[in-house]
This record gives sequence, structure tokens and C-alpha cells, in this order.
Amino acid sequence: MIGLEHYLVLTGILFSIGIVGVIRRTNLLMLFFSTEILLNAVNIGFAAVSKYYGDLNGQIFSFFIIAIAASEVAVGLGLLVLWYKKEGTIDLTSLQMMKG
Amino acid sequence: MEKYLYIALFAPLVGSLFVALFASRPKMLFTGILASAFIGISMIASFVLLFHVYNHEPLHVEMMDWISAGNIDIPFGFIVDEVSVIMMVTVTLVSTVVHVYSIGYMDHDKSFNRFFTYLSAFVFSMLILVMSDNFVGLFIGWEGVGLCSWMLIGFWYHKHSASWAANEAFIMNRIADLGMLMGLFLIYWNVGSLQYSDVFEAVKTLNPALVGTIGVLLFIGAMGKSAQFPLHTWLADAMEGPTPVSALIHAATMVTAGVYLVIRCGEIYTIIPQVGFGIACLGAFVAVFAASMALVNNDLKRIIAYSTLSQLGYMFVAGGLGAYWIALFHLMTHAFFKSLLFLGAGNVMHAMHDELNIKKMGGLYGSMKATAILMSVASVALAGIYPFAGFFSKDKILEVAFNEGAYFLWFALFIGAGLTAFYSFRLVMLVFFGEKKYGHELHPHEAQPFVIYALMPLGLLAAISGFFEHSFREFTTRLLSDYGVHLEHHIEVILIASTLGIAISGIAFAIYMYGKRGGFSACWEKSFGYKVLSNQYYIPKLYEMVIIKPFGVASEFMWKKIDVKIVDFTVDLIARVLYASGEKSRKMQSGNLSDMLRWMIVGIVILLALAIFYRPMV
Amino acid sequence: MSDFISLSSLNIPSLLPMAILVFGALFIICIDLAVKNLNRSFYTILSVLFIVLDLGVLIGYNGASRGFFDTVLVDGIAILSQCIILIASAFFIPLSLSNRHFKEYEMAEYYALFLFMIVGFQFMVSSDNLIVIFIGLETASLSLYTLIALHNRAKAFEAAIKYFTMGALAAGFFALSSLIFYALTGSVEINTIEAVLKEREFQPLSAVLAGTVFMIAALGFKLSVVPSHTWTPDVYEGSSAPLAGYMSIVPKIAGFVVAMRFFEMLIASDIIWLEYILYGLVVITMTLANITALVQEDVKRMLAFSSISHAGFVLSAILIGTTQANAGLFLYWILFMFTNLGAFSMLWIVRHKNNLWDERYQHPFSKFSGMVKLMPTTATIMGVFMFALAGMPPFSVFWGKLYLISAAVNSGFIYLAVIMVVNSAIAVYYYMKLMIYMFLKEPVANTSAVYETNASTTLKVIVGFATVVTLSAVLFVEPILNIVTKFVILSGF
Amino acid sequence: MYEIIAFYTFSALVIGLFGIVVLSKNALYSMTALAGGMVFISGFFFILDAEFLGVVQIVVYTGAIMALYAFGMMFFDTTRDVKEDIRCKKIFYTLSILSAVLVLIVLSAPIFSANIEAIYPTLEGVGNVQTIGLLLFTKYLVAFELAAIMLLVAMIAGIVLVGKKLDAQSDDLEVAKELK
Amino acid sequence: MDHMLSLIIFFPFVAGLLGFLVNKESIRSYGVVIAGIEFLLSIGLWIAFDTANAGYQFVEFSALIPSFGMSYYLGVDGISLFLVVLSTFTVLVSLIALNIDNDVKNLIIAVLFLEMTMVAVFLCLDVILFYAFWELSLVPMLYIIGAWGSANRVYAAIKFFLYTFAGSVLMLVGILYLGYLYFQATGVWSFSLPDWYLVQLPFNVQLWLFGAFFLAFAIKVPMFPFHTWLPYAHGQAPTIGSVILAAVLLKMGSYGFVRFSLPLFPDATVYFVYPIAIIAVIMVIYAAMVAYAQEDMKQVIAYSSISHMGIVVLGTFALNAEGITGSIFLMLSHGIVSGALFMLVGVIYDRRHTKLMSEFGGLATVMPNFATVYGIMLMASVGLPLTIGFVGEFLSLAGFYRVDWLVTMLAGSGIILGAVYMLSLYKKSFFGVVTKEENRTLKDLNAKELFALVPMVALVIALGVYPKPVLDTIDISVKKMIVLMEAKAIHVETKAFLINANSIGEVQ
Repeated sequence: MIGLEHYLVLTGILFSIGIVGVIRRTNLLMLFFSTEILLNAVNIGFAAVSKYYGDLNGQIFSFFIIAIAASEVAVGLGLLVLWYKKEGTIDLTSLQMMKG
Repeated sequence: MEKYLYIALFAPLVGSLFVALFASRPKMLFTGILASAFIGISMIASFVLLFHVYNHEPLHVEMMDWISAGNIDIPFGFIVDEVSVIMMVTVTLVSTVVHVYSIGYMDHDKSFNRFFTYLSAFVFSMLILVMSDNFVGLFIGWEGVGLCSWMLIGFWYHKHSASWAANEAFIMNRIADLGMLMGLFLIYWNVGSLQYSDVFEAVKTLNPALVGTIGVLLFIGAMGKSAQFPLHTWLADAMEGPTPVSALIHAATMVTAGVYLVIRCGEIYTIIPQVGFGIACLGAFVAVFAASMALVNNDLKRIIAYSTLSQLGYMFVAGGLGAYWIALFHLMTHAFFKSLLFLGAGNVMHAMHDELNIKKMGGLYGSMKATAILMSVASVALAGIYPFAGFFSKDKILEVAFNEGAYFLWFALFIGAGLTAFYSFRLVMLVFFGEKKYGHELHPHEAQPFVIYALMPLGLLAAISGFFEHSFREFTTRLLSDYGVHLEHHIEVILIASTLGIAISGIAFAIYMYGKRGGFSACWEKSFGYKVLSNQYYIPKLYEMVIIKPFGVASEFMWKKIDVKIVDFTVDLIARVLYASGEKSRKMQSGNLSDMLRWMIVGIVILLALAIFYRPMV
Repeated sequence: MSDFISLSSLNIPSLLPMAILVFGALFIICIDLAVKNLNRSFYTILSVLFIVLDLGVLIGYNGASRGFFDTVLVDGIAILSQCIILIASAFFIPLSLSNRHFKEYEMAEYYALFLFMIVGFQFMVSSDNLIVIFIGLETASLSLYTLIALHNRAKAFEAAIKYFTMGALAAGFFALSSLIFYALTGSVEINTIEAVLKEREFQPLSAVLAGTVFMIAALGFKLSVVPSHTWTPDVYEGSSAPLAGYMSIVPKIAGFVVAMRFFEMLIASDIIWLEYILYGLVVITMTLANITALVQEDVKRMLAFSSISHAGFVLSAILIGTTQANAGLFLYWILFMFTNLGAFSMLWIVRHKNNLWDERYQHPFSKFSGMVKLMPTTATIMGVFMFALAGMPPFSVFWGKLYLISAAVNSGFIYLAVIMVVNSAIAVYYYMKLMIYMFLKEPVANTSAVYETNASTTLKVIVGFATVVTLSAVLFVEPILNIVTKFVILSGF
Repeated sequence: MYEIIAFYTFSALVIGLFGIVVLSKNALYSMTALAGGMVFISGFFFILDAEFLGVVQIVVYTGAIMALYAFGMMFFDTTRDVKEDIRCKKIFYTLSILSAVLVLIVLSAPIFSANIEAIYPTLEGVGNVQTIGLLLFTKYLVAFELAAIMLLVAMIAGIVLVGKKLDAQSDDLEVAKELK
Repeated sequence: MDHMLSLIIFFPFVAGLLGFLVNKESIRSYGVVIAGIEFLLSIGLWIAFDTANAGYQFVEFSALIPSFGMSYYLGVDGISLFLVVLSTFTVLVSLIALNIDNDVKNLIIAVLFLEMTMVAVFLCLDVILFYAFWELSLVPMLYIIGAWGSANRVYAAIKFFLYTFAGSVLMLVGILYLGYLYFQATGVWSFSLPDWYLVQLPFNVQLWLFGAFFLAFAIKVPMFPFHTWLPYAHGQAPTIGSVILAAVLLKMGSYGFVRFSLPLFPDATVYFVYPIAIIAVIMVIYAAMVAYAQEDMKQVIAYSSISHMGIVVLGTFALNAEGITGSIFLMLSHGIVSGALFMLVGVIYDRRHTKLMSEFGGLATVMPNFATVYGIMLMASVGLPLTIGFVGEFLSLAGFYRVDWLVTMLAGSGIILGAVYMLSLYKKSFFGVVTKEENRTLKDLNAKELFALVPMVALVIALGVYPKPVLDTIDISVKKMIVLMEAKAIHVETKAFLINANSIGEVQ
């Protein structure tokens, strides 16, 4: 029997990986991948807690998080497409028109 | 009788205001005549009041309330008693003469009308000063004469020296006024009133030390107006004003206001003889000190100014020693002969086209007989030769000093008397006698006849007013504490004789030196003593170096360094620091998305670290 | 689990406000399918009508009620904030009726998305279930990203992408926070979480605090709390003025309501740590934003920083946590809404298609130079809004400030009050900067025409309305305060 | 035992794959690794008796999301190596390590406590999918509908953003004509 | 007459709004007429004012935010009555003398708005309302300085605005805290001053609140070292701005002390008497010295304002009827005198476009009337008896003498230093010979300027000769306030101090 801690630690590790990705990536598409990792990490956590409590709320939450992730991807990609059409790149260093 | 009081008081004001309407117009003769007439009316009213007071009782009116706040209640109240009526008569009399004289003297001045405005305003202020029944009213006049003095000294404002002297006079007076003001406050808070009657009633019960302070503070005020050391420098400089002004203000009236104050507050000073003695000492010092400066000065008017100073010293000796009526008497006689002296000097100046150096005159007797005689009379009076007015009053003062046992005071005054005689006649000799030293382009001529006639009364009074001594004493001591000299007869005689003797020898020496010898040798003029004296003991220079210049530098420093560089800079610094930190914090907004995300994570990291490691008591 | 669920137990009316707008949005899309090329005015008015209808329904509510298995919670603050959201929407949508034509306003989708966004916010405020809040938040956010991008300028895209990316990260934080609280308490409903935490006396504390931290980060992003505020100026600058103004009001009030629900329990239970942290955040957010605003060159960016600062200011209400403070929050935000409505509408009015004044900025300060000489009324009105934002009495925001500071003082937060007023003093400078340009400098333009290309009657009416409210705010304070206090007390804050 | 092996295997795989996602220079690798990782995550769901989630994970993530990404990638032409400069490396490393450590500390803290009463317990004997369905359509009906709206929004957003309408340069369209 | 005060406050406001409709050519006359009517209204107020009544009169009360205790509460007593009259008078006179041609419409409307705020500050009895108008008064002034000032005007305007605004924010906290204390004490919210007068506050609270209020007032007065905005504001402001600023706006600060600091925090006031007296002395001497060093005529007068305000502050903190009445009277006199002086500088500036004293000299020859009026004002400024300047100065100093003679003497040196800088100014610019060719042709005062200045001269003399009606009216209210302070004081020492300050007794 794997303890809940294991799952939570795993969640932590994955979330950290996601954060590292968020910090590191300058390619917007790959940056979005990292945000997916964040959500996935949390999903594991929810499922695990749900299981150990014998409570279904967690699973429901996970389910909705998946839905949210899906929606985000749709909008995010749409924005990226727009940007790419305009600038021909999806590197975030190109997004520096506004600052100061 | 109140009617006369108001007439006496307000006639000059009306004259002044009326003339003021034409102040900026070119000369109009009638303004001078009108102003003189108003002063004349005032004089007549004053005489009426004099007789009234002499025969009946003093007059006291309250015109209206002036300031009332808290417990302070100061009315415009006027009192015509023995002292003030003497002052009124003296003031209006001299003023009338000076006014009439000025019509001639200022004849060619383009600001003729303005002059009379100021002059009459001065008379009004002076009357307020002497007639007020309370200290603050006195202070009104006090400042009012200061203002008029400022305007009149600086009458020829286009001259730098004139305006400078005017300011000097005003500011020096202000210094003293502060002392006086403090005195008033002290009186108010201890007595609860500033009416003379209340105050004199109350001081008797007050702590003598306190009364002493009051006395000192009031005397500080008097020192400024009467140009006592160390606030004396303005008086000589004030000679920049037109000569009638010098005659009226800086000889006869305003400068004696200090003496008047001491006399008026006699009831205070009798309680505190120590302070009175101090005043007397200062007076004696000034008497000699000023006389010594007069010895070597070559400026016609300055000599007379120093003489005035010296005579004021005499008055303070009398006042300080409690001989109030004598002080007042000397004040009056001095007013007559000193103004005469000044007015005569004015004639001379006119004749010499405003030349003031007596070394460049001489032999004017030929062309200006009347003036010469009048000035000689005045000088004799000043020197204190029997039977002229000065003899009676000045001699009394010497007696008083002797009587009080203050022999060194007596001695100082005694020396002063000799010096006085000497410099007076030095002046007369250098101006009227000896050889002509002025250029040939000058043709001195006598002043207009009416001017000379106007001077006649003064000449007369200078000659004979001394004979009123007894009635004067009888009259004034109704109010003032009497002071009798209780010397043995022979001592008295010796004193009189010796005083007369030194005066006469002074005169004789002067006549000898300047009549026969033609002045001192040149090497005297190079000696140290002469330089010290002619530079007024270097006191003006000292003031310049110790007060005026440092003040200017300090002011500059306050402004440029403290105000701009420190205070204002600090304020701006706050603003600049904020703005600069804005520029710094702006860098946070790099516009780079990666940085923005990192900031979020930085926030999380910090907060998490705090959450784990920072635990304030829950 | 019962098989039988009574319809009445669902409390369908609680969902009605959202339902109306969903219907409206769908209706608009359908119309677009049926009839092509309908004018923007049609959609605008239609949307406004739906919103007004919704508002009408909402006004009938008073009191806390739950519905749909407790997932919907219509309590006082929910009603209040929904009102604010709806009123703000009703005023900001008609700004589309400007003189110039913009692509996005010709699209029916714009209006549909707008209505969906409102629905999202409504759900966000009227639920204490983290799942519903989260989905509501995302619905609203996704719509908002799209709306920003629809402005169809490079800057708008940049703004949308920046906003989106940071939003995605914030969503991750929200999810993690929910996970932690779920793991701690086994519930995703705030009131249950609260109850369980209280029962366990907030042990283990570090986990509770960690969950709070992530929640702060997630909500802080919405509320633009430092250091998650960096998106704000860029997004405001990139989006159209009406949308920027909208963003300065509506998402934040939604965020505040969630924050209120979430943090109030923790504050109330004397977790000093949170108090300190919030204190720090409030102060930093106010101050940093103010300081940065000092050096801005563009009015819109300046307003962005100003709105960060205002948000920080209002966040103090949550820190203080008394009824007066919470009422003050709403009062402040209502007054702030009208003022910002006016300010951003003015920017919208003076918009010019070309950046005549500065290569980068649409509304640099120099643009307004000497405006009073060309358009005295416009300049004066703008000035009124600026002074109102600066908290100058007796204009609108002052009263909010007054009430909030009073709340701070009353609860012993004297230093906080001092910091708040000092910040107001700093803030005055940058608002005044615009005044200085408008009133004290010489004009750069020869004619007022360049300032009027976008002005239309509708815009003028809206601005006029905002002006009236801003000017005469003192008269509204009492009724607003009464209502707000009533509702806040009703919902137990 | 089987569970433990599965857990550790999946964990290792997922961590490894996600590591690749984050660190790889090649977008294609990265994406493939992400897809793989997500599949393996569904493995956890199956271990945790959340079959429904597992299925959804595979279908939605791997099926829909990854497909979208794939399309996106083709569009953006990022199949080649992506050149990324890590900005401010020091900050990057510190931040990464710090955040990782802190998140781990937080999540490994002893937060588990046994006596929590399940509000919506997993029902023995009834399939996971069934229970979830029941819950979704009762308790979470509103959330579900809202999610539907969200997806609708996403759809509309996607269509509008990518659609042709926005291609035209907006500034040119901004013509000054009065309201009709 | 029930709404007399509202009428006085809002008449200029409404007139200002309507002024937008008035044609540019006629706006000047419009402004003068409005200001004239307003002035007559305030005179009417004075006539209708019951001088025997020490309390508030013409009270208007209506609740604005009842749940927060804020109300529309107006009232006038002897302390504020004359400040109102002074405000309306100053505005009238400065509008008559107005000599600006560009954008005159905006200027006049701004001035009318300013008039509303000024009058309202003196009439509000609700503290929040007071604060509102207090802050609001900055706005028109900002505009006036910034738009019509000279070269460095924007800097000066910003400095003025930010400095005074920043200063008063702490007061807001103070106000709110005091409101809270009142609420705690009574259970009712109220921000009305008469209500607050009834609350006794603990000593340390008084200290803090006094500090909060002090900063706002001190900056406004302005007290050293918070004065640096003033020279800039005056130096750059147009004439009308300087006149109003000096005549009225500075008085708000000193009025604040009298109205708020003293009666609300008697113990703290007594506690701080010496520090404040020392600041006042520094103000007097330091500002006078700095004034002496100035090269710009206007700056001299600006610094002289600081110097005179020092005496006002000193008088206020004498805490006896003499001092406070005197300081209020000095506010009036300083308002008139410095207003007139600024106006006179404006006259010369209009002609020569410079204010440097070195540019002038011998003006007395060229412009005798100007020199005369200047001279009179100057003498009033140095506090010559029978001018308005003396009464207040005398009373203020006399009042403080009861507290401390040394401080009084040092502050009294202001009468010397005042003479120094004023006379040197006069000498530099008016005396001497005309050195600059362009000065030779300067025109003397024209009819408009005379029309504005002559009433001021008349007032300077009239109130100098007969200040009694004004003094009496002020005095009765001040005495009431002192009684209140004494009753409110919680420390025995404070009571003793107040009793002592108000009674005749032995003083060294």
C-alpha cells in the first residue's frame, strides 16, 4: 500500500518540474506545456487524496481541472496563432513592446 | 476746555492731512502758510490750556476706546496736566517757529508741500506723545514721531546718505522701542492697566526689583529716542534731513521725548533710585562723551547735534537724580536755544549753498548780522552764561549732582560745561568771524526778513526764559515731586561761580584760539586723540563691522545655505527620492513575460519561506 | 444518496441571474447565425437589456440562500458584488458605441463572450465551492483574454498572451491551493474547510499557511497584488480603454469577494501570520504601485498602476476584517467604479487612431498638453476624475477612502491608516501630473478635432453620468452605505 | 506489491518524461514526452481506483489537448530545435531550486490525518464511473453546466481568434463614419 | 436669513459655474460684481451678527451621512466672522486690481471657486466638511499659480500643492481617530466640532492628535521648517494668487490652531507651548533675516509673511484672551497688509516685468502715489501704531509675555528686523536717484489700482485707529473658548497654566 505521502510528494515533484519549466521556457508553446504539467500534478494529488479519504470530491475536481486545461489550451493556442501570424515567432522575448 | 485740547491736538493733523492732498504737486505757497497757521492755532490753544491748568486744574479726557481684548483696555485718553502742558507749549511754540521758518527755508524745494505734510504730522505725533494719559498712547506718539523723523530725515531721499540715515534712525529707535514695549508688557501684567494713574498707584505696592526692571526697560525706550549711548549714532547722521527738521525734531522735541518719559514716570523712578542713578551716570557720560565729539567736528550741523546729545545727557542726569522739574526746565530752555541754533545754522547753510564744513566758512558776520547775533545768543545760552536761559537750567543740574553727593557726576558735568562753551564758540568763531575761507563765487546773503522775525521769539526766549524758573518750579511741582537743592549758600555760590568760570574760560579759549590764533595747529589734527574724536570714537565703524555687516552675511547665509541648501533641499530630496525609487521600481516592469512569471514565483517562494520559517505567535 | 431530489430544494431562482445572461449570450450567437451583419448598436443594446433584466431579477434578492446542493450561495456580498458587476458591465458595454468603428464591436461573438464573462464572474462571487469558483474564474478569464485579443492590435495580442500565461500559472496555484485544503479537510467548500480547520485549530499550521500562500498568489494575480501585478500595466495599455476600465473594476471585485470569503475565516481566527503577510502585501502593493506610477509617461499605464494601488488600498479592508471595513470595501469600489468609468471613457473619447504624440503610447501625458485651452469642459471633467481618484474631497473616491481609513483607525490599525494616507499623498502627484499637462501647459494641437474623433453622444452621456455621480457622491454615500452595510451584515462579514 | 511497483515505475517515468518536457531543446521531443507523461499519469488514476478520470485523462489530454498542440506545433514550425536563452541563469537556478524545495517541504509535511469523514464516499460495489456520474449530475450539476459554458467560451474564442476575421489590419478598418 | 451661511458659501460657486456662460469681454466686470455682492453678503453677515453672543450663530445643520455622523453643519462666531469678511474683501479687491489678460475667464472662475472654499473653511463646523474644503482650496490655487505664474510656475504650483496636501493627510487620520474616540465615548458617530468640544481626551492621545493636526496647520501657516513652499508659491504666483494666498490661505492654518488644536487638545497644547514658541521665534527671526537677504521684492514680502505668522502663532499659543484675540486680529491685519503689499509689487511688475530690487531705485520720484501707498503699507507691516499692524502684534506679544518674557523679547525682535528688511527694501527701490532709464517713464497708479488699494489703505488706518468693534467681537468668542479649554483640561497643571495666563499677577 502506497501512502498518501508518496502521492503528495510526487505531486510536489511534478509541480516543481512545472514551475521550473515556467521559469525556464521562453518558447511560449513549451511554456504552455509546463502549465499543463502543473495542472496534471495537482490532478494526481486530488485523485490520491480522494482515494484515501474515500471521498469523490477530489475526483470531480480533477475532472474539472482537466476540462479547464482543455479550454485553456484552446484559447492559448488561438492567441499564439494570432501572435505567430503577426510576428512570425512564438518566443516570448518578442513580446516586449510594452514595458516600463 | 476740552475743546481747546482737541484743537491743540488735532489742528496739526488737520493741517497735515489738508496739505497732504497737495503733497505730490509742485510747490504751493499756501500749503506752508496753512500748515503754519494750523500749528499756530494749536500753539494758541496750548497757551490757553497752559493758563487754564495754571489757574484751574489739569484736564483729562477720554476720547474713545482703542484696544480692548482680554483684560487689556486702552483708550484714546488725553491728559493735560502740568507736565504735558509745558511740553505742549514748548512743542507747539518751536513748531510754529520752525514752520514759519521753513516757508522761507524750503522755498526752492520742489517737495515743498510734502515737507509741510510731514512736519505737521510730526507735531501731531509729538502732541499725542505728550498728551496721552497712558503708556500705549505714548507709544503711539513715540512711534509716530519715529515715523515722521524717518520721513523727514529721508526727505531728500534721492541722497543715499539721507535715506540711509533715515533707516538707521528708525531701526535704532526700534531697538529701543522693543525694550519699551517689553516694559509696557511687564507693567500690564503686573498692574493690569496701562493708564498712568493706575500704574503710578500700583507701583508703590509692587516688588521693587520688578519696578526696577520696569524702569530699566522704559529707559531703554528713552535711550533710543533720546539717542543715548550706545544708541546715539543715529542722531548725528540724522542731520541729513533739512535743517528745520533738525531744529524741530532732533533738537527741540523728539529727542527730548526720552527725557519726557523719565519725567512722566518720575513716580516709578523715585521708587528705584539705583536705576535713577544709573540713568544719571549714563547721562553724565553722554554729556562729556558727546561734547568731546563736538570739539573737533567740522560739520556745522553735527556739532550742534552732538551738542544736543550732550545736553540730553544733562537732562538725564537731572531726571535720573529725581530732579524732574529741573530736567523739564532744561528741556524747555534747551528747546528754545537749540532750535534757534539750528535754524540759524540753516540760514548759514542757505547762505553758503549747503556747505556744511565750518572750516570753509568764516567772516559771515558781515553779511548775516541778524543770524550771527541770534546764533550767538543761542550759543551763550547753551554755554550757560548768566542771564541767558541755559544758565538757569544747566546750573541747576550741576547743583543737583553736587547736592546728591555724586561728585564725579558733578565733575563730569562741570567738564562738559566747559567743553560746551568751547565748541559753541568754536562754531560761532569759525562761521561768523575770522577770515573768509569760502570761494569768491559765493555771495552769502541774509535770509528773508520774515524768517528772521520768526526766529525772534526763540531768541527772546533763549535769552529770558530762565527767569521763569520760580514760577515754573511752582507750577510743575504741583504734579512732579519737588526737588530742592539744599546746599549751603556759599557752596552754591562757589558752584555757580566755578561753572560760570569754566564756561567763560571755554568761550574765551575758543575766541582766543579761533579768533586770534586761527585754530589749532595741524599736528593736533594728526594726533590720535583727534582722530578718535573726529571718528566718533570709531563707534559707527564698530557698529558697521560688528552688527551691520555680520547681519548681512548671516542673512545671506541663512538664505543661501540654510534655507535653500538645507531646508528646501530636504523637502525636494524627499520628492526626488520617491521619484528615483519610481525609476528603480520601474525596472521591475521589464516587459519580459519570463520575468513577470518569475516575479510571481519569487512571491510564492518568499511567502512559502515565511510560512515555513517565520512564525509569529499565533 | 437519495434518488429523489425535489425541484424546490434546488432553489432555481438562485441560478436565475446567471441563467438569464447565458441565455442572452446564446441568443446573441443564434441571432448572429440567423441574421448577418447586424449593427453593433443592436448587440450593444441587447446586451445591456439582458444585463438590466438580470439586475432587475437580482434586486429582488435579499438574504443568504443556497441552491443546487449548496454549490450556489446567494448571500449579501454575492448580491452586492453581482450588482456592481452588472452595473459596471451595463455602463462599459455601451462604450462600444463610439464614433469610430472597431472590428471587435461588429462581431456578435464579442457580446456573447462579454456576457459569458459576466456569468463567469457571477459564479465566482456566488459560490463558496472551490470548484465552482475555479470554473467561474476560468470562464471569465478565458473570455477576457479573448476580448482583449479581439481589439486586434499587436499590443492587444501581446497583452492577451501575457495575461493568459500568467493566468495559467495562477490557475495552477489555485488548483494546488485547493488540493492542499482538500487534503487537509476533505472538503472543497470554504465554509466546511473553515469549520474543519477550526475544529483542528489550524494544525498542521505550515500546511494551512502553504495553502493560504498559494491562494494568495492565485487571487493576488487577479487583484494585481505585488509581485503578481506585473501584467496590469501591460494589459491595460494593450487593451482598448473600455476593456481596461472594465478590468480595473469587475475582475477585482470578484476577486475581492473570493478573497473575503477565503481570508476572513483565517483572519477571524487570529492567524497573526496571515495578518502580517496581508499587511505587508497591502503596504507594498499600495506603495510600489504608487511609486512606479510616478514615473509613467502614459496616462493609461498610469491609471493601471493607480488601479493596482487602489486595489492594494482596498485589500486593507480584508486585512482589517470588520464589518465597517467590508462595507467600506464595497462603498469604495462602487464609488471607484464610477470614477474609473469616467476616466477610462474619457481616454476612449480622446482616442486617436494614430499615435500622433508618441511612437509607442496612445495617451502620453504630452497629448493632453494645454487641453483646457482647446476643450475646457473635457479637461475639467478629466480633472475631476483625476482628483476624485486622488482622493480629493469631496469627490467620490474620497468618501470611500475616508470610510476605509476610518475602519482602519477604528480597529487599531493606526499605522496602516497613516501609510494609507501617506500613499494618497504620493499618489496625488501622478494624478496631478495630468492636471498639470492639461491646465498648466501650452497646447500642442491647434484644434480640438484630434481629441474628438471617437466622441459620440453615447460616450458623452456615459461620461456625463459618471461626472455627475463623481461630483455629487456625497449625496449617495449614505444610501449606498446603508445598503452595503445591510448586505454585508446579512452575509455575516 | 504490484501497486508499489506500478507507483514507482510510473513515478519514475512521469518525472523523467516531464523532465524532458521542461528541459528538452526540441519541441517535438518535449511534446511527445508530455503526451507520454500524461498517459502514464492516467496510470496513477487507475491505481487510485479513479477509472473515470483515467479514461478522461487519456481521452481529453492525450487525445484532444495533445492533438491540438501537435497542430499548433506544425503551424508554428517549431519541430526543429528551439533556441532558448535562459535569462539570468543565477536567478533561474536559485528560483528553481528554492521553489522546488519549498513545494516539496510543504507537500511532504505530515498533513494526512485519518479521521476525516467522507462527504461523498466512494460507494463500494458501484462502479467509479457510475458514482461520479451521479455526483456530477446532482451535486455538481451547476459546475458541470458552467464547465460546458467554459468550453463553449473556449470554442468561440478559438474560432474567433484563429478565424479570418481578425486577419485584416484593424487600423485600416477604423473608418470615421457616423453611427447609423 | 436662515441660510445666510450657505448663501455666502455657494453664491460664488454658482456664480462661477454660470460664469462659463459669460462672454470673455465682460467676464472681468462679472467677477468684480460677483465678488462685490459676496462681499456685501459677508458685510450683511457682520451686521446681522449678534456681537454679544459668543456662541455659533446662523447655525445650519442637516445630516449628510448620518450613519457616519457627518453632517452639513455651518456656523459662525467671532473668531471666524472676520476671516470670512477678510476673504471676501480680499477677493473683491484683488479682482478689481486684476491685471491679467490671457484666459481671464478661467482665472476668474477659478478665483470664485477659491472664494467658495476659503469661506467654507472658516464656516464649517463639521470637521469632515472642513477637511473637504481645506483640501479643495488647493485646487484653484494650483491652477492660478500654475497657469498664470511666472517662469518657474509649474514647479512652484506642484510644490505648493503636494506639500500642503501631504501635510494635511495626517490630519485626516487624526480626524477619523477623534471621531472614533467620540464614538467610543458616546456610542454615536459625530464629526461636528461642538460635539467634539465636549469630549475629554486622555493626555497621550491628545499628544498624538495634536501632532497630526499640527503638521497640517504648520505647513499651511507655514511654520519653520515647513515653509519652503511659500517663497516659491509667492515668487511665481500671479499677483492675484499671491494676494489671496497671503491674505487668506495662510490664515487657514492659524485659524486651524485656534479652532481645533487649542480647544480640542488643551493639555497637549499647554505641553507644546514652549516648543511651538521656539519655532515661532525661529520663524520670526530667521524669516526676517532671510527676507533681508532677498533680492526679489516679492520674496521679501513672502518671507515677511512667515515672520509675521510667527507672531500670530506665538499669540495663539499665549493661551490667553489677549494673545489669541491679538493673533486673530493680526491674521486680519496681515491679510490686508501683505495682500496690499503683494498687490503693490504686482503693480510694479506689470510695468517693468521684474521684481528685482536692483532694477529699481528712485521710484518715489517717478511714482509718488505708489510710493505713498507702499509706504503706508510698509509702516503697517512693521507694526506702527495707529495702523492695523500694531494692534495685533501688540496684543499677541503682550499675551505671550505672560507666559515667557524671554521668548517674547526674541519674537519682539521681529519689530526691529521687520523694520530692517522692509526699510532696506524701501530704500533700495524707492529712494535714491532713478538709475535705470526705463524706470523714468513708469506710470503712477492708475484708477483701477487706486480703486483697489485705497480701500485697503483706508482699512489699514481705520482699523488701526478703531479696532474695537472687531476686537470685541473676537474677544468674546475667544474668552468662551478659553473657558472651554479650561473646563476640558484633564491635568491640573494645564488648568493652572490657563488660569495663570489669563490673570494679572506678578510677572518677571
